[in-house]
Amino acid sequence: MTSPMTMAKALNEGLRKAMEADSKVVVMGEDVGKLGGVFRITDGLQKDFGEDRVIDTPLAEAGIIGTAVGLAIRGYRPVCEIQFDGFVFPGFDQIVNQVAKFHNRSAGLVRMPITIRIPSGGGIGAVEHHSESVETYFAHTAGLKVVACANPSDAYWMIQEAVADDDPVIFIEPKRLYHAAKAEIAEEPTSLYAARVVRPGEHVTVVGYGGIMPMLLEAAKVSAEDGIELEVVDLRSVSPLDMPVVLDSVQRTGRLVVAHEAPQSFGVGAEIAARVTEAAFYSLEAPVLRVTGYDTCYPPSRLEHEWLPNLDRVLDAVDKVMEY
Amino acid sequence: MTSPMTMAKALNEGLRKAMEADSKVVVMGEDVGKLGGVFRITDGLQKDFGEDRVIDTPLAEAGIIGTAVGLAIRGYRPVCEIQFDGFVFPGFDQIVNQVAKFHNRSAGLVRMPITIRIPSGGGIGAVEHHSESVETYFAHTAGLKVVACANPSDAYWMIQEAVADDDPVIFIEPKRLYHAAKAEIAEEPTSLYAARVVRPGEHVTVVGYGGIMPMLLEAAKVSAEDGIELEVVDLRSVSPLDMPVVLDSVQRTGRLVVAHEAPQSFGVGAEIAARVTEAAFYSLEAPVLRVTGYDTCYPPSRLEHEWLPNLDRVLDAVDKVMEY
Amino acid sequence: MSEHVHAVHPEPDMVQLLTPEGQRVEHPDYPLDISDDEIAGLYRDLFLVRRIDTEAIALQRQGELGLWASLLGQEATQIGAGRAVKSHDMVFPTYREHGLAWCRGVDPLALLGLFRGTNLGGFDPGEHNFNMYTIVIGAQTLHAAGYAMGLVRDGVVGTGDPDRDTAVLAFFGDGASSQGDVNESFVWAGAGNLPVVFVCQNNQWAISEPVERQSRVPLYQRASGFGFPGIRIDGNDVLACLAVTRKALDDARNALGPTLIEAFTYRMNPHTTNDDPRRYQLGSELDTWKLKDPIERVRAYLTRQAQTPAEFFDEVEQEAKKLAEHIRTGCRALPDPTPESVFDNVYVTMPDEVRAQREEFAEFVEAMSS
Amino acid sequence: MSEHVHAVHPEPDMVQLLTPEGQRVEHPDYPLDISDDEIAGLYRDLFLVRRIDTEAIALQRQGELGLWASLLGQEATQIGAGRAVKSHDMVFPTYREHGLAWCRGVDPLALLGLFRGTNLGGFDPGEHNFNMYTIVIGAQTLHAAGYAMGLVRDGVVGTGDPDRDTAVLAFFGDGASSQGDVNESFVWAGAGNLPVVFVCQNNQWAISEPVERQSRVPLYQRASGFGFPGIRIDGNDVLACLAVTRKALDDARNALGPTLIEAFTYRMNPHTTNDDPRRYQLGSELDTWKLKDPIERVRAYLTRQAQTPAEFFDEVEQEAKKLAEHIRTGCRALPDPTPESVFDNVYVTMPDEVRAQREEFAEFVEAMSS
Ligand SMILES: Cc1ncc(C[n+]2csc(CCOP(=O)(O)OP(=O)(O)O)c2C)c(N)n1
Ligand SMILES: Cc1ncc(C[n+]2csc(CCOP(=O)(O)OP(=O)(O)O)c2C)c(N)n1
Ligand SMILES: [Mg+2]
Ligand SMILES: [Mg+2]
Repeated sequence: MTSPMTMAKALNEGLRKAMEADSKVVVMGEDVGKLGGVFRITDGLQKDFGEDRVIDTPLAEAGIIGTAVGLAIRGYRPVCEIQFDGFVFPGFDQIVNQVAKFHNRSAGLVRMPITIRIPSGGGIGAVEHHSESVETYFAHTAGLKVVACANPSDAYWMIQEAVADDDPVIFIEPKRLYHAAKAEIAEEPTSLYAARVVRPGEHVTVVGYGGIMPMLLEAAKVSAEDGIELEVVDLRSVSPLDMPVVLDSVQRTGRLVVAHEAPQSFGVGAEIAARVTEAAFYSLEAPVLRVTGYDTCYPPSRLEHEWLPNLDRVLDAVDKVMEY
Repeated sequence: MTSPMTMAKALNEGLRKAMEADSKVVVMGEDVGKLGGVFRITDGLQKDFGEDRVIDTPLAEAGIIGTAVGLAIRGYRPVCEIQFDGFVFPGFDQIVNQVAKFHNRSAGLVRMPITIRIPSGGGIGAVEHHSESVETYFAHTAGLKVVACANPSDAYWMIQEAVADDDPVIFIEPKRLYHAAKAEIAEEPTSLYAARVVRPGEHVTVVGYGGIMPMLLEAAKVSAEDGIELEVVDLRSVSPLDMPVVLDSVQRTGRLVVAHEAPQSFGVGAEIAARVTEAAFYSLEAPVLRVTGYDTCYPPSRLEHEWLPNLDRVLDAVDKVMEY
Repeated sequence: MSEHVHAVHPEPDMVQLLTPEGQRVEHPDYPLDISDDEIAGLYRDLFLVRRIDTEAIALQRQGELGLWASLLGQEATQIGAGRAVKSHDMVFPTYREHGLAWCRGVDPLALLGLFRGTNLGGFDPGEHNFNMYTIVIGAQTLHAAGYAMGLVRDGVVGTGDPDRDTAVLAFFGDGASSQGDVNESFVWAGAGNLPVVFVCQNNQWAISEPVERQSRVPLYQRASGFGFPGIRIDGNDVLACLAVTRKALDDARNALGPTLIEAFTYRMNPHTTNDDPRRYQLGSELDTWKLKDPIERVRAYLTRQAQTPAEFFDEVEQEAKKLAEHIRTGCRALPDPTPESVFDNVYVTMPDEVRAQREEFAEFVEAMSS
Repeated sequence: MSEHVHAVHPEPDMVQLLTPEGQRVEHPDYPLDISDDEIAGLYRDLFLVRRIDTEAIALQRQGELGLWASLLGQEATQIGAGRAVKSHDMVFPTYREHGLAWCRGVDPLALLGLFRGTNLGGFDPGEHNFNMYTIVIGAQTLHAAGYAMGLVRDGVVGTGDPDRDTAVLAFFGDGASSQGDVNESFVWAGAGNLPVVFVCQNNQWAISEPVERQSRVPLYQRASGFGFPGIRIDGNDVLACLAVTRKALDDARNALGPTLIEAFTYRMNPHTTNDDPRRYQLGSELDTWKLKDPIERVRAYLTRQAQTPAEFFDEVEQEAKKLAEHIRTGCRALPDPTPESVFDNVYVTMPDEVRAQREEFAEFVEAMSS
């Protein structure tokens, strides 16, 4: 890839590549055709691949997922678009009881190579149900894999790898990054389920994924000015978790802060804290601290920037773990 | 209450009391009428309270929860029965997007005093979808409260308190205890959201809830024979968590094992481990260990007893935390 | 790929009482005895809610609102139905029913908070017997069915006492007709003979998807298979909507069960202010529908048939100006929510863990603002 | 409270080609050209699947199965439909379609593992073009619609080549008709003109709930509102089911779209071996339906009209005995799954964390068994 592009464009290009690579790939969802999706991620795909492969479905998420299951049984590789995070729930039963369990139920005879794209998270000033972080529900569900891209290059490669994966993948797209800074696309993909150290640092490990990664890198810059070097890890995959990368970092820093937008309780941060504490008990100088969304409903957009994990809260957590 | 009774009977009596106490309480679900529910928890209620208050609904969980929301708006206090854990998912959207959020959306003007009863968990040799542990999904959802009874007396009192609560409550009923040992009903209820130390012990705190509590108490007995005293805590409420009780115990024992049937990753054990490690970092002699269901689909019933948390695994975890 | 052209067209069986040209026509099943003054009152409603809509769109353009879902073209359906319900009936809207809200006495300003991002609702559903806007497509239809179950249990259906008997009015869109929730609400309403009137505002589009993606037969026909009547009306004819909804509500109150009304209309604006219909909509289709404008025909009737004096229209125009001013100034004056309020009303009784987070949060807001 | 008595009764418009007394009757729309030998073949199917059912129930009583969902009384619907589909068609059952499984060449033993708790499926859906049993009510109807979408995209619909054109057969129950999934599958099938035939086995009960709880009108009528034909057949008449399903499948293969067939039948056994119908069911209702037994009428036809020799019935009886023996011995011989297998096939590529758990698990099983 030569010219830098936005995440929205990178996803669009990635989907195009995935459709070119395998004629069994079909894109389906609400308004993915002529409109190209409300975020234009599927822009132009129906024009180029036709209505049989880029399908404007009736308005029903259970139907979108349930018919994707049927298409998978027939040998297709459906890529479902959920228009906004909060609207995945009508399709939740088909995802949890069918997509996640079908391969196991069939003793491995039937595969569910389904990718479910979910524009996720807040920060775009939207109305209710349009800013939810739903990844934990799926991470707690055996049979599903859950990944989140955080930059255009990953978006481009990860969507292709997700579509090519023979397991069902919940693909979290941080919608607030769709049109954020453009970036070059790497020549080679990084394994879909590998975490990545996006900034090395010796004092505190800060782990996150998705829409908050730019903020975490910003925090590392600011913190460096005070002489505290944060090692920032982009999980990329929420399930499975690439613990070796996280543990290697924590063993060196001895301190860990986990950040995510989803509400704190019973969230991803808890799982990472539990695993790290178990695996690196003696290396930890301080408890794992979490900087997350609060245990409330997502607020009206006028308050979302106070509510969302932000620089101040991350730096405060860093100070706290340093004080131990 | 004089004579000892099973949990099934206690729930039935508790529901009866709740319906007598408030004429706005309606029981609704599949087969809750003449049949009294597939577990007979609502046995006799339609006969005594009539078809208007004990409602055999059409076969659709979204409809059951969605109409309960409408009834709540009209001033009713619906008690919905989900026939088996795995079948709550078609109603998931109405629970997460409506039941949980309505009160907040209305700035407190509309209440959702809805109780959703879910016969939960495994151990009864059932077919697929009939042995799931779904509490974590709801615990991660702001606006919902999640409780689990583990003995007839709690069942009797907790169901009444849940129905009387003005917030929506997910009421987890460990179906494998429905017809387990009978017990006396306490004269007084314990607060619905309070954890309880069901066996004091000085060496290791073991926390659990629901269907595995008898096994944990058994483990404490066995372990005591080896001179290791387990302090067993029945959480009773999964959300909110009664951390003071858990922390008080851990501060004394310095060691904690958390057990639940639900798959381990992103489960309740992770949240407790994260909170305890943060709040009692210096009191912990060992990392918090988890004894849970594995990160797999629920197995065919011939394997469920190997799969479910059991005595050996609990004792093994106890040994491990003691070795630190 | 060519633009989509709608196959489905108004059918002979579509109830119409006022032609696009402003001619009153009679329908055997729906006689409407209405005075010219009352029709003038409907004109006022139609005119004012369109102005509300216009102002809201302007406010969105000026950055005062994050989003707005326009009702342009659908005023007649909403005013007709809104004037057919009684104050003690309960109404369940989607997010586009600003005309219904108007009829329920909800101050237009109370609708803006949701779109401005200062709140998630903004009015008291109980005070107006008007439910909160529902954004999850179709969800409210089950709430309506459940509320109707409550009415039956409260003994306020089929008593014969018009002040007592109560019905429920539930709105949804053509796209929503595909949702499981909506069809389940039909199951409950039909099998339970519930006092609910469903109005499907078929504005021909679900964002970019034409109604044919949802159904190859007219949507009003959906009802019969669930055991209750369905009827299509000219959704741009306020009189037809008034008469047919009134009749359906009477049936509901009299324990004769539910009705599905398909209001055949057209979304004259983008789906929301975020939408770009040029990607999927034929401009020519807008032109044809302009000729069926729901307000023009009433104005034509009033001027030509009812000899309504010019002053009346001036007065309404003046009233609209005032209303617009009220909205413009009021919107900017809408109070921002206090940060801590995020934690209020998540629960009726706030758990300690949430209270603790609230305090931590308050400190940060402190720090950030200082 | 009195026991429930069904209001809905077979209607004149119910297709019947063989009366309960064993009389062949003609239906103008469904001429069935079938030889007595073929009818004898259907008798054999009916008789054998009932025996499979009887044996499974016995095995459950003996503790060899944890549960069994009996098809008693519903044999005709399943055999009629099962013999109407072609081997290259795809079939989506619920959990009660043992007769369909038989027609698809699935060894009855392969059905028992699910009920015995030794596996979750037990046969290869691809090998038999017969989907796994689906326990979540209604879910499979969407899978059927999606599979049908695949057929269209594969170009095996409406080509005119009978060996190529393919259809989908989807079964569900009367209770399932209320689920959002089922109605959404109607939306997809209708709007998409999909090659799928829906068969609603209306056995009058959803566990303890009579069909009137789900609908106050006959279920076959549900289809018209979604834009495709619905028809009710005598579900205890194997010939009617064969003829009507065959016709519907032909239409589907020829790109004429979906059909809903309501098979009006009766669940002659408890819902499952766990159920206690005395709590809700009138014994007398069973007696009336006994007179409409799906097998007796075929036997009557064969003996009275077709002069089928007694030897034939003896042979079938002998075959049934062998089959029963095969099931009895085979069931007990079903291999228990290995503990570690719990971790297999959760994913195609097992994540390290799951592999680690697998090893830990293996150690415990070791320890426990030693
Ligand atoms: C469950 C759900 N899925 C998707 C959306 C996103 N969405 C908002 S409006 C809309 C189209 C609705 O069309 P229709 O029902 O015809 O109502 P209209 O907007 O035309 O009034 C969609 C898909 C949603 N709000 N809820
Ligand atoms: C989504 C869901 N809810 C509830 C159940 C529990 N359940 C199993 S069978 C059944 C009744 C099904 O009735 P029907 O559709 O008529 O099929 P039948 O059993 O009569 O063949 C119910 C409620 C389920 N399996 N799935
Ligand atoms: Mg529309
Ligand atoms: Mg049935």
